[in-house]
Amino acid sequence: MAESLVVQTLASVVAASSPLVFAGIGETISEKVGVTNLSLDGSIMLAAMTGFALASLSGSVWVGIVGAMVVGALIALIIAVSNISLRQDQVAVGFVLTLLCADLSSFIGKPFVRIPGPSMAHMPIPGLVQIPILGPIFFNHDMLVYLSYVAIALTSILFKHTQPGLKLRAVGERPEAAFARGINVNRCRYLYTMLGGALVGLAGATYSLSVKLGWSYRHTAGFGWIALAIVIFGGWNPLRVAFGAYLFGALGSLASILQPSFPNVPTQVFQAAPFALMILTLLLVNAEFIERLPLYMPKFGNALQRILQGKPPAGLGKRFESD
Amino acid sequence: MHIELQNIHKSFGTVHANAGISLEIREGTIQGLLGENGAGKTTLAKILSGYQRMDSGNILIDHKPVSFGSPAEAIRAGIGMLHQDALDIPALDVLDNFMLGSDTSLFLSPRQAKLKLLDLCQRFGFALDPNTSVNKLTVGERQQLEIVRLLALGVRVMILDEPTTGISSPQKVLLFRTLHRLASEGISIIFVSHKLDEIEQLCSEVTVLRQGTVAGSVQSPFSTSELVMLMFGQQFSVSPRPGITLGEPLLELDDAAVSSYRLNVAHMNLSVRAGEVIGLAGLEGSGQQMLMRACAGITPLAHGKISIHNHDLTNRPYQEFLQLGVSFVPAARLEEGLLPGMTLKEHFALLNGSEFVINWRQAEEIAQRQISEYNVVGTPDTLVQSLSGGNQQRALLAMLRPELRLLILEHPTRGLDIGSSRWIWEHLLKRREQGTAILFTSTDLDELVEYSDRIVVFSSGIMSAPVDARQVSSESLGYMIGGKST
Amino acid sequence: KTSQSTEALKFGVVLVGPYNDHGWSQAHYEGAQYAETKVSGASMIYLDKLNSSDRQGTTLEQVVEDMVAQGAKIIFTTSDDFQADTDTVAAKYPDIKFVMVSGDHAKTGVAPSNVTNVMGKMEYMKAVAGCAAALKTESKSIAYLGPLINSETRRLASSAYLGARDCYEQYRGGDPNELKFTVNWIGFWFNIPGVTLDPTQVSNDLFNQGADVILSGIDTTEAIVVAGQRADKGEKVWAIPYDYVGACDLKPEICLGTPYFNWGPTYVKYLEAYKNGSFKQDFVWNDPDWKNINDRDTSAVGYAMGDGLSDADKKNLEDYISKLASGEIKLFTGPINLQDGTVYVADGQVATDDQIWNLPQLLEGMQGASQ
Amino acid sequence: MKLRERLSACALSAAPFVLTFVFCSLILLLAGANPFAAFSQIISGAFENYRKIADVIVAMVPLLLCASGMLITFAAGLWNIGVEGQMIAGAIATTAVVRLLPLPAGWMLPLTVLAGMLGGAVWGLLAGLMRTYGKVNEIFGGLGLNYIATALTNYLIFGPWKPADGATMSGTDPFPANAWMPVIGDTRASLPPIIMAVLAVLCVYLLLRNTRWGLRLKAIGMNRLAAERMGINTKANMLLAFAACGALAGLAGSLQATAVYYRLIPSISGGYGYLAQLIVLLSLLRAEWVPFIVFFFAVIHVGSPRLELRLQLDSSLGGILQGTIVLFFLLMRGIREVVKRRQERING
Ligand SMILES: Nc1ncnc2c1ncn2[C@@H]1O[C@H](COP(=O)(O)OP(=O)(O)OP(=O)(O)O)[C@@H](O)[C@H]1O
Ligand SMILES: Nc1ncnc2c1ncn2[C@@H]1O[C@H](COP(=O)(O)OP(=O)(O)OP(=O)(O)O)[C@@H](O)[C@H]1O
Ligand SMILES: [Mg+2]
Ligand SMILES: [Mg+2]
Repeated sequence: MAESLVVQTLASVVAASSPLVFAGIGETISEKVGVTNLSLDGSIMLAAMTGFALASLSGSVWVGIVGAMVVGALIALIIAVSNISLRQDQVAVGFVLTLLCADLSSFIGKPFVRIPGPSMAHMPIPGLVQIPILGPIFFNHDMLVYLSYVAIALTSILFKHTQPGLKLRAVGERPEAAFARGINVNRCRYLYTMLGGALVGLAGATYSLSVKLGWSYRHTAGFGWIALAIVIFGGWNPLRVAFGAYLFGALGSLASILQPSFPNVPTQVFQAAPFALMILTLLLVNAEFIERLPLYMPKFGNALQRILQGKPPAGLGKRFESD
Repeated sequence: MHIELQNIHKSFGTVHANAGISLEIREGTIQGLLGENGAGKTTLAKILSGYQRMDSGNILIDHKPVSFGSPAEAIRAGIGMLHQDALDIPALDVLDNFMLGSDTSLFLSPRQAKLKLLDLCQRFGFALDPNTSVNKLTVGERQQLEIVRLLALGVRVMILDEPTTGISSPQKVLLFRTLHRLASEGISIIFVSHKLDEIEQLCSEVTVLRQGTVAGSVQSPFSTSELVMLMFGQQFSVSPRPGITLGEPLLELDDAAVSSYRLNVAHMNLSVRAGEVIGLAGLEGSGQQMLMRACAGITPLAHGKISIHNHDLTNRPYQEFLQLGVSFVPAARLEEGLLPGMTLKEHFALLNGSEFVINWRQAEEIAQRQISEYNVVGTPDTLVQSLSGGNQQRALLAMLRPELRLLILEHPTRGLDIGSSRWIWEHLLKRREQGTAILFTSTDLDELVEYSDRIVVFSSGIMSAPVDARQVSSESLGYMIGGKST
Repeated sequence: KTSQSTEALKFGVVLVGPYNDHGWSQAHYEGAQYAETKVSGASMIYLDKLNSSDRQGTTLEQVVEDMVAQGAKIIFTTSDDFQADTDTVAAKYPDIKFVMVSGDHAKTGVAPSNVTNVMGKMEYMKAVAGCAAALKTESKSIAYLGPLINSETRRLASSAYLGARDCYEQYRGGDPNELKFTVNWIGFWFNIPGVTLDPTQVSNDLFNQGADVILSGIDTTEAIVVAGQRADKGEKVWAIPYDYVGACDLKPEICLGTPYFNWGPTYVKYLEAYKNGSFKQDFVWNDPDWKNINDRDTSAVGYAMGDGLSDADKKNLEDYISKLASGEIKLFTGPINLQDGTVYVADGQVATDDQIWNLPQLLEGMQGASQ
Repeated sequence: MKLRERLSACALSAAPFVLTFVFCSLILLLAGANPFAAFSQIISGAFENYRKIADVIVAMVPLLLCASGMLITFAAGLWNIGVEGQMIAGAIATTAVVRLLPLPAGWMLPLTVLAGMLGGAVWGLLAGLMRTYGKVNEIFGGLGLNYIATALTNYLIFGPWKPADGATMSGTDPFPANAWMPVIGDTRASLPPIIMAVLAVLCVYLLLRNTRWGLRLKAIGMNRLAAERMGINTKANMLLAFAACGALAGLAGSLQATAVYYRLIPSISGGYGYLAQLIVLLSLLRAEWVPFIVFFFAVIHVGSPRLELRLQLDSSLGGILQGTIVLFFLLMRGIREVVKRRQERING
C-alpha cells in the first residue's frame, strides 16, 4: 500500500513534470546559444491554448502539437528578431510578450474553455512497463511523456557529442570566437532560439493534451516562471534541468499529500511553496560560498562546485555583429 | 603560397585606418609588420584573415583575386590569424576548442581529434592537456592551442598579432622556434609587432606602417635606427629623469597576502614614500593586479597589514582608502573607469560636491575647466564612450582629485600612441613632484624602466624585492618576469 | 406563460468564474438564459470572472453601475464572495433589486432591504453523491476535492460524507466506519495559479493515495478530467463533478452523476416578482422538488445520473432519493459529532436549518482541515 | 529632403499605434466582432460621464505611484518586477494599522499612509537584499516575493483577519469609517491619493534630474563596477532604490485599501505592478512621459470591461492593446535605428 502510494505518486510526478521538462530544456537551448526567452509563462499559455484548439478543431492531437510548437517558435522568433536584428533588450521584449501572450490566450481561447476534447492516448510501453517499480513510474504514460525523455536525452547528446551542439555552445559562450571558427553566429542564434521556443510550445501542448487536459482561462499560469528558474537551478545542463523539473513536481505533490496530515498548517504555506522554493534554490546555487568551495575543500571542492554551481553562458544576452 | 595585397583601404568613421596599403608575402618567409599604436596593423591583419571587410583594394592569392566574407572563408583559402587576445572559448575544454569548426560530421569524434592534437603538440613541443578547460591555461598555452588548431585546419599562411604580449620568456623561445620551423615547412608567417628586437630576431623582411600607409619595407639585416625612423618619423631621446627628493613613508605593506580562487599572492612587503614611482612588472595574472587592488582597498587582505599615511587600513572599506587620498585608475576604462551612456559633465557632477541637489551650472564649469586643462577632445555634453582611447584616459586623469597621496594606475598608457603616452607621463610626473606616490603596471618594459624609481617583479604569484630602476635594463627585466634571475 | 406584460426587463448577472466553466457559473448563466425564454421581455446582461485575480481592479460597484446604466432593474450577484459588496452597492442603488445567491445577510439583518438571499438545498444532492460514491468504491476510500473552507463548504462535504455512510451501510451492508473520507482543500472555488493549489495535481494525489471515487466541491471540472485520464490508463476510478447539469459530458463513462443547481426557476421567480411588484427581502433556501428532483421547471437542485452507475446502483440511488424525499432519512440526525469530538447534534435529535447552515467543523470521521 | 525626413520620422513614430490598431482589429474580426464598435465601447466606457472619468483617475493613482517607483529602480539598472508584492505588503501593513489602532481619522489616515510605505519598503528591501547579497536576479526574487505576498494576504484573510461571518475571497471586513479616504462628490475618486500620486511623479522627476542621489543611481545603472570605483556605495544605493520604489508601491497598495476597496482583498495589487512595468518601458524611462502613458493605459483599463458587458467580448482585449502597443513600440524603435545606421553607412 505504502509502496504503491510512492510509485503512483512518482508516476504522477513524472507525467505532471513533463511540460516543465520540455520548457526547461527549450529555454536551456535558447540560453545556451545566448538568447534569454523570458516570455515562457505567456508562450506556454498561448501554445497550450492553440494546441488544444487545433486538436479540437481537427480531431488530431498531432495537429495540435505541431500548432503549439509553431506558436512557441514564432514567439521565440519575435524575441530573436528584436534582439539580434533590432538590438532591443531581450528582457523587455520577453516581459511584454509574457503579458501579451497570456491575454491573447484568454481572448482567442474563449470558445474552447472547458469543452471536452482530444487528448493523448495512454500508451504503456509493452515489456518495459512490466519492470517492477520503474515500469509503472516511467513507462505507463503517453507519447508526450516519452517524448520528454527523448528531449532530455537528445539535448544532452546534442550538447556533449555533436558538432552542431559544440557550435551552439561556442556561440553562447563567445560569439566572436565562434564567428572566427566559421560559424554564422546570428543564424545559429535564430535557429536554436526557435528550436527552444518550439519546445516551449510543446510544453504548452503537453499541458493541454496530456497533463491538464483541455483549456481554461489562464490554464498554465505560473509554470513558465518556474521553468525559467529551473534552468538556473539546473545550471544550463539538460540532465540537471530535468532533475530540477522532477524535483519541483515532486515537491508540489508533497504539498497536497501533506495537507491532510497537517491540518493546522495554513494551506497558504503549501500554496506558496513552489515560489518560496524557487527563491531558496536560486539563493543556494548563487551563494557566494560555492565560489569559494575549492578554497575550503581542496579535494572535493571543485567537484562539489561543479555539481552545485552552473555558470550562465558567458555570451548570454551579448549581441554579436560581424564587422 | 604567395600573397599580394593591393591598395587596401579601410575607414572607421573619420579614422582612415588603412589608407592604401600594398604588400607582398612570399611563401615560407616570416614577414614582419611593424608600426606604432594605431598605425593600422591589426586592421590589415583582420582584413587579410576575413574578420573585417576592406572598403576597397585587392587581395591576390597565388595571383588569383579572392575576397573573404568571413574568417571561415579565409581559413578555407589557407589563411589563419592568431589574435592579440586568443579568440578561443574559455568555458570549453582544449579538445572542444580544437574540434570546433574543424570536424564537420554530425557526431564529434573526440578520440581521433585527440590523437591529432597530441600529435601536433608533440611535433612542436607543446604540452597541452586536451581535457583541461581553456580558462585554466596561460596566455602562451592558449596561443599554442590556436597554432595547432589552425595547422590542423591546413592553413598555409599564419598571421600573429602581437603574439609576445603576456607570454613568458621560455614560451617566447618556444614560439620563435615553432615559427622558424613552420616557415621552413613552407608556411608563410606574418608577424605583427611594434617591438624592434623581436622583429630583428625573427623576420627576414619587415614592412613598417605609419598612419595607415606603408612607410617602407626593409630586408634583413635591419638597422634599428632605420626602423625607428620609419615607425615614428623621428628619433626619441630618453630624457634624463628629474631628480626628486622623496617624502615621508606613505604606503606600508607588511607581509600582506591576497588570494583569489585562481592565485594566491603572499609575503608582500613594500614601503613606498611620498613622490615615489613604483613600477610593477610581470605577466598578466602574476599577482601585480592583486597587489594594486589590495593597495586601493578593493580586494581585502587575506593576511598581513596595510597602512597608508600611518593609518592602519587593513580590511577597511574602500571608501576609507578614498578618503585618505588613494585613487585607482583601472585599465579597462569603459568597463571599470567610466560610465558609458553618461556625459563628461555628469561625471564631474558625480565626483564633485556633496550637496543633495546638483548645481548643474557649477558642474558644467568644472567640466569645461578640466576638459581644457587636460586637452580632452570633447565638450561637457560629450558621451564618454565616444571619446577616443587617449581622450578617455585623459578624462579619467582629469577626474582625479587634485590632492592625492597615492595614485594607482593599471596600464596607464595601454593602447595609446606615443604622443598621448608622453603627455600622460608628463602629467603624472607633475603629480609626483607634488608628493603623490605612484604605483603602476605596464607590459611595456621600457616604460617601466624609464619612469619608475623602483621596480617590483611578479612571477606566478611571487613578488620580488623592489629593485632600483636605474640598475636594470629592459632586457634583464624580461628575464626576471620569465622567472629567471639574472 | 405567467407574465402578463411583455414590457422589457433587463436583469444583470454577475458571475465569479467564467460563464463557460462547466460548473457553478455556467449553471447560473444557463439559468438566466432559461429565464429569458420563460419571462417575456426579460433579457440578461452578464459579466463573468469577477474576482480580484481575474479581473483586477474591477469592483462589483463599477459593474453594477454599468449594468444600471444599461437599464438593469434587478441584479443577481452569484457568489458568496460578493456578499459584502452587494450590501454596500445595494445601499447606493435603493431602486435596484439585488438577488444575492448563497449569502445570508438578509436573514442576519445586515443587508439593505433591496437585497434578498437565495440558495438551493444542495446538501441533499451532495448526500446522494456521497451515496453514489459509497455504492461504487472498492478501495473504501472516497476523496472530496474541496474549494475554500467555510460553513457552506463544510456543510456540503459533510453531507456527502453522511450520504456515503448511510448507503455504505444500507446497500452494501458494510461498516460505515471502514470508509475513508478525505477532504483536500485547494483554497478557492477554482484554480488561481500561485494562489490556490492546482486542482489537477490535488486530484491526482488523492487518487494516488488510494481513493477510487472523487467528489468535486469546486466550481470547475478538474476532478472528472483527471479521473477520466486515469480511467483511460485502465484504473478503476470514478468521479462526481458538481454544480452544472452537463458536467458529466466531459467523461460520461466514469461519471457517477452530478449534483447540480437548477437556477432557472429561481431566476424566473424573482423576475416575475419584480414585474408584479411582489419582490421582497427574504432568505430562501430552496428544497428540491421531491416529486421529481430533475424537473427543470420546478426543482432548485437535482441529481443527474451518470453512465458510470450500473442499473442496480441506479436503483439503490433512486431508493435513497425517495427515502430522503419521504423524510424517512433525515440527513443530519443525531448522534453527530464534530471533527474534534464535540457533540453537535445529540442522539435522536435532528439538526435545525441554522445548525446545518452554520456547521462549524467537518464531522467526526472525516479527514481534512476544518479551518 | 528635410521635410521628407521629418515626415518619415513622424510616420515611424505613429507606426506602433497604427500597427496595434491593425493587429487588434484583425483579432477582433477573428472573434467575429466589429473593431470600431469595440474601440468605441472602450472609449465610452472610460469617458461616458464624470464618474467614469473619475474612475480613470482612480486607476491612474496606483499606476503613477508604481511607475514612478519603478523609474527609480530602472535608473539603477534594476528590473523590479516585485512591485506587485510591494503593493500588497503596503496594503497589509495598512490593514494591520487599521485593525490594531483605534484612532480618529485625522491620525489614522496619515498613519496608514506611513505604514503602507513602510510595508512596501520592507518588501522591496527583501528583493534588494536577495539581489545584492544573495545574487538572486531581481526578476526571480521579485516574482517569488509577489506570490509569497499573495499567499500571506490569503492567509490573513482566511485566518487571523477573517470576517466574523466566514472568510471569503472578497476580503476582510470593511475598515471602520475613520480609515476611509474621503471621496470627491459622488465619484469614487479621492483627493489625497491624487495629490500624493502627482507629487510622487514630480519628486521622482526632480530626483532623477537634479539630485546627486539620482545621478548616483544612474551611474550604478550605467556601469555598476565603475560607480563602485568612483566611491559610490552601490549595494547601499541599490537597496535604497529598492526601498524607495517599494515605499511608493506600498503607498499605492495602501491607497487601494483605504481609498478604493476600504478593506484588504486578495490580489489587492490588481496587476497594476505589471502594467506599470509596461508603462515605464514605453516611457523610455523618462518621467515626463509617464503621466500621459498612464492616462492612456488607465483609459483602456477602465474602458475594457465594457467589452464584456456590451459586446460579449473578453475584456482581455484591453491587455492585448496595452501589450501590442509596447511590443510594436520596441520593434519600431529597433527598425528606426537600423534604418538610421544603414543611411549613415551609405552617407558616410
Ligand atoms: N572597430 C573599430 N572602430 C573604430 N575605429 C577603429 C576600429 N578598429 C580600429 N580602429 C581605429 O583604426 C586605427 C588603426 O587601428 P589598428 O588596430 O589597426 O592599429 P594597430 O596598428 O593594430 O595598433 P596597436 O599597436 O595599438 O595594436 C586606430 O585609430 C583605431 O582606433
Ligand atoms: N563608440 C563610439 N561612438 C562614437 N564615436 C566613436 C566611438 N568610438 C570611437 N569613436 C570616435 O572614433 C575616433 C577614433 O577613436 P579611437 O579610439 O580609435 O582613437 P585613436 O585614434 O586610438 O585615438 P587616441 O590616440 O586618443 O587613442 C575618435 O575620434 C572617437 O571620437
Ligand atoms: Mg593592434
Ligand atoms: Mg587608440
